[in-house]
Amino acid sequence: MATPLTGFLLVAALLFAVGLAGALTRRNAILVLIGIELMLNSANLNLIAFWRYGPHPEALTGMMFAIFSIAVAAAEAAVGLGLVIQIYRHAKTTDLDLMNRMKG
Amino acid sequence: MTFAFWLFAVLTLAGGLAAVLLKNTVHCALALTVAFAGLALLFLDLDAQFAGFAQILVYIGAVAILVVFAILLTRGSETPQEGVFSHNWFAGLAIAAAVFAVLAWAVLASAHVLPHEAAMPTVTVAQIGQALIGRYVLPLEIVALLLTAAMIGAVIVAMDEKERAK
Amino acid sequence: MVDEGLKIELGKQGVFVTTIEELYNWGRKSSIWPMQFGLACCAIEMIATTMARYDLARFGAEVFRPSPRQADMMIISGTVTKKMAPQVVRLYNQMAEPKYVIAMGACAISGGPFKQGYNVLKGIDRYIPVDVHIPGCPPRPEALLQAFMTLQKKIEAQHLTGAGRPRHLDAEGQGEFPVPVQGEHDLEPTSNKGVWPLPVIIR
Amino acid sequence: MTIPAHAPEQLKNWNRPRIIEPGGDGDLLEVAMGPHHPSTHGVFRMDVALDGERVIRLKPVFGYLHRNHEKIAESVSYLASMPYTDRLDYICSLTNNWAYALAVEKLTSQEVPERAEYLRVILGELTRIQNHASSIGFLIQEMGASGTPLMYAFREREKILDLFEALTGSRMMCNYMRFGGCRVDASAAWLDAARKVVAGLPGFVDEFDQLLSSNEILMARTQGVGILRPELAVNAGVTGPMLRASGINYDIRKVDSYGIYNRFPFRVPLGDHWDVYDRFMIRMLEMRESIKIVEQALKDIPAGPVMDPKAKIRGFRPKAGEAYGRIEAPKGELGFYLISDGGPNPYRYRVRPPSLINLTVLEDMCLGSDIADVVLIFGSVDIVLGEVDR
Amino acid sequence: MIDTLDQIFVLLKHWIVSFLPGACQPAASVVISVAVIVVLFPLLFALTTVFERKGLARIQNRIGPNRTGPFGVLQPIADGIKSLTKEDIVPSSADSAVHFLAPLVLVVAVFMGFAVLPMGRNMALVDMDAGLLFFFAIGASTELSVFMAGWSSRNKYSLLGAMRAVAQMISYEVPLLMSSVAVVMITGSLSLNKIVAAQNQYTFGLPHWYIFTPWGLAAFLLYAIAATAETNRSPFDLPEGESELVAGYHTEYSGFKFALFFLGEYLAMFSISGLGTTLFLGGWSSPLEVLGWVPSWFWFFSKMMMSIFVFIWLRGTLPRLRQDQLMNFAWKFVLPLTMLNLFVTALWRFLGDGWERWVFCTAILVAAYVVMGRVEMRAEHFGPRRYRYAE
Amino acid sequence: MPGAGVGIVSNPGPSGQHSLRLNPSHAAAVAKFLRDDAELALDFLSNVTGVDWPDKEIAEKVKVSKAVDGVEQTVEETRKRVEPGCLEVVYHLFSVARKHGPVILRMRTVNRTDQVELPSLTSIWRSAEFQEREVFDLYGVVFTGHPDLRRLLMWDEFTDHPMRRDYVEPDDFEYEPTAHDAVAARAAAHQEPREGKVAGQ
Amino acid sequence: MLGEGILKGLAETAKNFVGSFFSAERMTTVEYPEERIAPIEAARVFPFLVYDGIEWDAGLRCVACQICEKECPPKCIFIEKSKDKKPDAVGKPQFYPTRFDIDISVCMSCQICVEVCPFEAIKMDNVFELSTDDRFDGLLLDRKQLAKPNAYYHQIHPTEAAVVEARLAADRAKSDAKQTAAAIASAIKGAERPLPPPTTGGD
Repeated sequence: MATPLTGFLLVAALLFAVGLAGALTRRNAILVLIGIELMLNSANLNLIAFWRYGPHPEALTGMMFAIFSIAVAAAEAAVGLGLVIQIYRHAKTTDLDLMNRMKG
Repeated sequence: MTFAFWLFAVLTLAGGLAAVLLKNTVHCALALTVAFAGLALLFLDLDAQFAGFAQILVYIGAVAILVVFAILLTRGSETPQEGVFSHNWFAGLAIAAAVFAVLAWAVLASAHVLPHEAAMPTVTVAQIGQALIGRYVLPLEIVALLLTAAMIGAVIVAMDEKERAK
Repeated sequence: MVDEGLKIELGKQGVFVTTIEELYNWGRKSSIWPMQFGLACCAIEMIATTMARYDLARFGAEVFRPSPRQADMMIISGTVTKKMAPQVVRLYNQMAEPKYVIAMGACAISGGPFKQGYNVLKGIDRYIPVDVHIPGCPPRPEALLQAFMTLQKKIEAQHLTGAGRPRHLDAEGQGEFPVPVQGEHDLEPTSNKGVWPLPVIIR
Repeated sequence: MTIPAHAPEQLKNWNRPRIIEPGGDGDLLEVAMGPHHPSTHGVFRMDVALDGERVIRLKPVFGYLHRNHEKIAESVSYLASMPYTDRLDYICSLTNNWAYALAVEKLTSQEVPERAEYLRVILGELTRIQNHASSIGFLIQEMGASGTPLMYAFREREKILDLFEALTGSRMMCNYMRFGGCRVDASAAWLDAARKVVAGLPGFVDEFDQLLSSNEILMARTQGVGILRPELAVNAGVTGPMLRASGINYDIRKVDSYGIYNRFPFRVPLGDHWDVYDRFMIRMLEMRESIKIVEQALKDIPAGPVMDPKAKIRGFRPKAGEAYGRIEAPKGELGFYLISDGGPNPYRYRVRPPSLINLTVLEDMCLGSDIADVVLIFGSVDIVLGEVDR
Repeated sequence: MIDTLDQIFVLLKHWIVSFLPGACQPAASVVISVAVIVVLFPLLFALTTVFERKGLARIQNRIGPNRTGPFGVLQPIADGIKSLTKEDIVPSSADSAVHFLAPLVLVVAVFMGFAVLPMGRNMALVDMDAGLLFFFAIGASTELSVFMAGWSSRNKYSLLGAMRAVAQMISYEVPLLMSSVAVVMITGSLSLNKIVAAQNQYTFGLPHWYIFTPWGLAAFLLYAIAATAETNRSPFDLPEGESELVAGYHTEYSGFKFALFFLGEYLAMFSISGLGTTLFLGGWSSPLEVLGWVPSWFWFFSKMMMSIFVFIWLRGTLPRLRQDQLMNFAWKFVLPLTMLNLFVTALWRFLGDGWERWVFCTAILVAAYVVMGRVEMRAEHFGPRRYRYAE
Repeated sequence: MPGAGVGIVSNPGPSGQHSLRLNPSHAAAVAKFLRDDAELALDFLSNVTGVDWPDKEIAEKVKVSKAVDGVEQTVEETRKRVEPGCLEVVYHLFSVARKHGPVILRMRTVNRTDQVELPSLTSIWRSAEFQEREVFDLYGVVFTGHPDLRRLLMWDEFTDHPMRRDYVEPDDFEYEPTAHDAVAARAAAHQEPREGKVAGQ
Repeated sequence: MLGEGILKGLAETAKNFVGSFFSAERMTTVEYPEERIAPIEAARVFPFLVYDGIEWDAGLRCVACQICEKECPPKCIFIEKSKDKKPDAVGKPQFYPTRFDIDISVCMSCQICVEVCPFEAIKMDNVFELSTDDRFDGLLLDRKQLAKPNAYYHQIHPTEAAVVEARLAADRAKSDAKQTAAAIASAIKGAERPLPPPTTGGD
């Protein structure tokens, strides 16, 4: 294992920034959700990396955290996309800018 | 830094960037799966087999498909005529860049305190299982509850108005 | 296309060329997948041909593909009406090369007993090239099997280069076939001159 | 008319096409199924409008096999139309022959010898058996079985076709019946062969029954699908097994007792649920009844000529007048309407195609159901395009 | 001698590897194994297509392909040559990149599933601790390729077929996983090697296969149903239901790409049968102790081919379900039964070794099946009927 | 039914199927009566068809009184007049409830060119829906009140009514390999002139 | 119980699967090019012209009366009548067809030509293997291709041919008797006319 922890952390940070940029700049609600997923995933990467390089890898803490996080993220995606679909049914668009303008 | 790490990292970031930048929504979703796959590979690189496979199973097998379905259900598969980026995209980009700058600074500044090498942990699935129903049984139960609630919620939210009225 | 130098080079290694050619032709002829497509009476005989008694499957040709993209052979089994003709040409255009056409039965060849009718196309070869014609009304299933073997022989005898090369290897010969338009009184045009030059009658 | 007591009062205006409004948020998906579509076995198009997978409009489009049969028949002699009738419903050429012969015999009041009547019944019922078997085969094929029931049906059909060929010379286009009898006589050897084939048929129907009737997938797919109310069925002129599956006792073999059908005791099965499964089962049960008829006809067939000695083949000029003759063809009422002006050709020659008229109710049966069911409902009508478009 | 025969492939590999310098030996070993899988299974696929076509033909009273080579065994080679040389059409409206990637993703994904299958004693490519999880994780990505194929074709039928396929695969993945979990509960391991080892024991010469227990049989049947649906085989072959959707998601594919889809479908069938064999039929272990001398790989492959035959048999017999029935069947019938089966498995584990557990578990499962069957038939409104005759 | 304008058209042929001729203006009412009357109960419309009776040129001899040579004389003279033809629609009715039939209805249009409207009976018997469309397609009878009167068999762009007696078939060159004079003549009309070979000879 | 019907169906297909290896009843395939279904005597495909004797053009029974041409429903027969007469098989001077073409790409195999022929000159053949890639020349049968000896007719339709033969023999006997009577009468009259040539029947 020659990769230092810094590498993983930097990758995670970059991914987080990319996700954040996506979430903030895209108009399509689904793509905003995609950005959020990316951010969550980068956090997972951090968790696993810290667990792996941490002093007690046998305690499985970070790993467990990541697994729970994955489960929660799945739930988040399901609910989020459900909401988007429902909004689409209501407003006939997934464009957040338009939705803002229509105000309801 | 190994070759494998570079490969996976580039894959992940390329997928992530594509997911955020591409015009066509379905392409974005497909790029997202690439990012997820890259992450799973990074997990494997970190000896977290179980988490890696779970990542593939959940994210590629379920979340990506869900996203794709949502895109199709909202007729989002056609490339929109007007711009794909929000009118205040610049602000968003700036914020993201700032966040990355801060994070990168923090990581790099503390690089010397972070460990470079670690002992190879031997984690079997059995251990994870024991931990899940041992030490982490409460979180497990809570997550189970949360998932159930989310499932019911998603069904209700996505359900037809008329059917709900019935 | 194969350029002249390569041709000579290939000619030197005569054995090798023929082997490839034979293998290619063998593969093409042994795996002809028909399109799941029937028009009229002959379609029932075509179905009967695939059934247990005659079993077209013995020739490896029972894989009836519903999608024209995956089919190699179109059996025009029955009367082509003027209302249907544009569809038939369109389907033929959608098929991937190499593709073959069998005109099964009198109606497909010439309009047959119904050729006097105002809505019947007098032979599908007016619009698309036909490889094998089977007379009969309807032809017996064995006749279809025999026509299938005729087609196989035709494929087997094809050389991949030279003047007699198959249509799909002929750069000029390829392309879409014009689809006729349904006009006020008749199809327009009434035939595709490129495929069906009006025969000159010499008595 | 026997209308079961449990008939649900779904529709007030049952003789108008149902209009189903699309759901609030669904966008309509317009699909043109056909004319080349694997499930329309032939060239038939349905313009379907879908809301999700639910059918909200269905317009059949015909004419892809319009071969101008009537126009040609008006320009050729009476005899020359006989081979063309083979090509109407090309699965059952013999019943087409019979209907046409019957109409011309009505037009000219010709007598048919006893033996010929028996032969007609034998051939007609054999035709019905092979038609029902292959129609069930096609129906199951459309349901996605990879050909096995169809293969079994065709296995038996081949046996029957061999009989046809041995007697009439052709497997499908028999051109056998003539005005005033039949073209050639059946030899004793042929009758024996027919007895042998018919003896094997109950076994085949049993096999079919085992394979299909109680299959859960088939039941789940077909029961409650494509309901056709009896009132609508009668009003829309639906005939044949479809009408009887809607619970209406109307079999032209019983009603007109044309030919010699009153000599054979046979039962008319009726459906109580009016759906696709009923249509499938009615065909199954009718096959059994037909086998009984053929068995008896083969037992009782008398000796004698098969052709009215007075009958003319060439130069046939009926008196001016008109006649409508109809029989119970396997698909329903097949009628021929002929107007003669005393010439050698019919002045007007009209085929009453059961397939076309049975399709009148296709939209009514399909509205509101799943797109996958449309294929089944269409299959259960049992049409042949040669007859629909003529 | 017997051992040599049993381990012949392993020994062969070691022998080949031993010629190479030590540094690249592990890599070479993996490469060789992968190469064997990549060659072997397509060959098997080729054979199976003939097998299927001839088997179906036999069911339908005919002969099947028999003109290309002896008994038609060269038929798939002809098909292959034809497919390879056939024109590759990409519709002008299609998304060409995704259209190109879809069959590749499918084939790669299904190939990876074979990595963890123990095809004989010591014959798993990777002995992974989380092998089962790996298998399902990889299997999940085939859905994506199906979606890619359907969406990129820009054809109504393709897209509809893909949507159906994905919905169906997701729905049946749950019972597929859950029925396998029963085995994991008993074995206490996700490693497929350990699962086989647990079954490779004999009492009175009879094997300890899980299918010979009440919960195992139930789980196997449920697994078989879910596997049939997962591989889009009849009677669950709606995605390519030719009577409604011309050819489903691969309507617009021609030539070699179509052949890849075909390959993918069959490879998925192999891998899922292989997994079923491993989980319930004792993997490579012999059915009788006295037959222990027969090489283990022989048993694995013959069991797998037997399951393939069942696939073919089903295809030759059954019509297909409707979409909503298919989904209802998954969520309202198969899934509850798998859940119940998990409970029964737990019961089996804790009831001890006596005869009671046989009685209890069997009784619960049979009762549940009967009740659920009734409920299902009532809910879907179908059942046998009687007919009346007019006078 | 008073004033319904029903006439009996007898059938001279041996089948003896006589028919009722309806006045188009009352046809719907009569049809409804036939369907709903308990005795008749003609609930099943089996067959609908069109018949084309082209314009007939009738030469008849008329006795005309004429002044010939100043004397009134009755002279026979042949006069030709064109009796306008018509399009006829024939309906065959049966009763499913009472199992009798057929009852045949006929309706005629005024002429064959512009006054070709007849009332549609689709609202009384659904089975007329496609059959009336077919009559419209092939004969050109316009059924007023038909819910969906489009061409049934021919394509929509088609403008002729092919079952009419005076329909001229399109000249789609029908090549016959046996070249006899008629074929040769047609071929000559369709072929571009070629050197050396003279079509038809 | 749920699944019962499916099991029944599976049993049925299994029966057929196993049966196909053992019972000819279940394995119904006839492998066409090598095996053939026993020819059915009544089978009809396309018409042919019967000739008596050895030379086809001398022995054609057809007298070019053109009834079949008129009655043929799809109008696929084309006959040109000769200007001169030549003695037919019986020796009676008759017209003969200088041209007798049947376009089998149109023929509907209805047998009406056979039915209406008063001279037993046209009969139905049972050869169906006629598929060709030559649309015009391959599917137009002329006099020479159509002519087949009476022996061939006897071979393919023995029963029917025997009946026909008996009828022809009777006719011949009648005409012989008439001719003999005439000859005798003329002999009595003392005319020196030679007797008509002896009748040569078919084979």
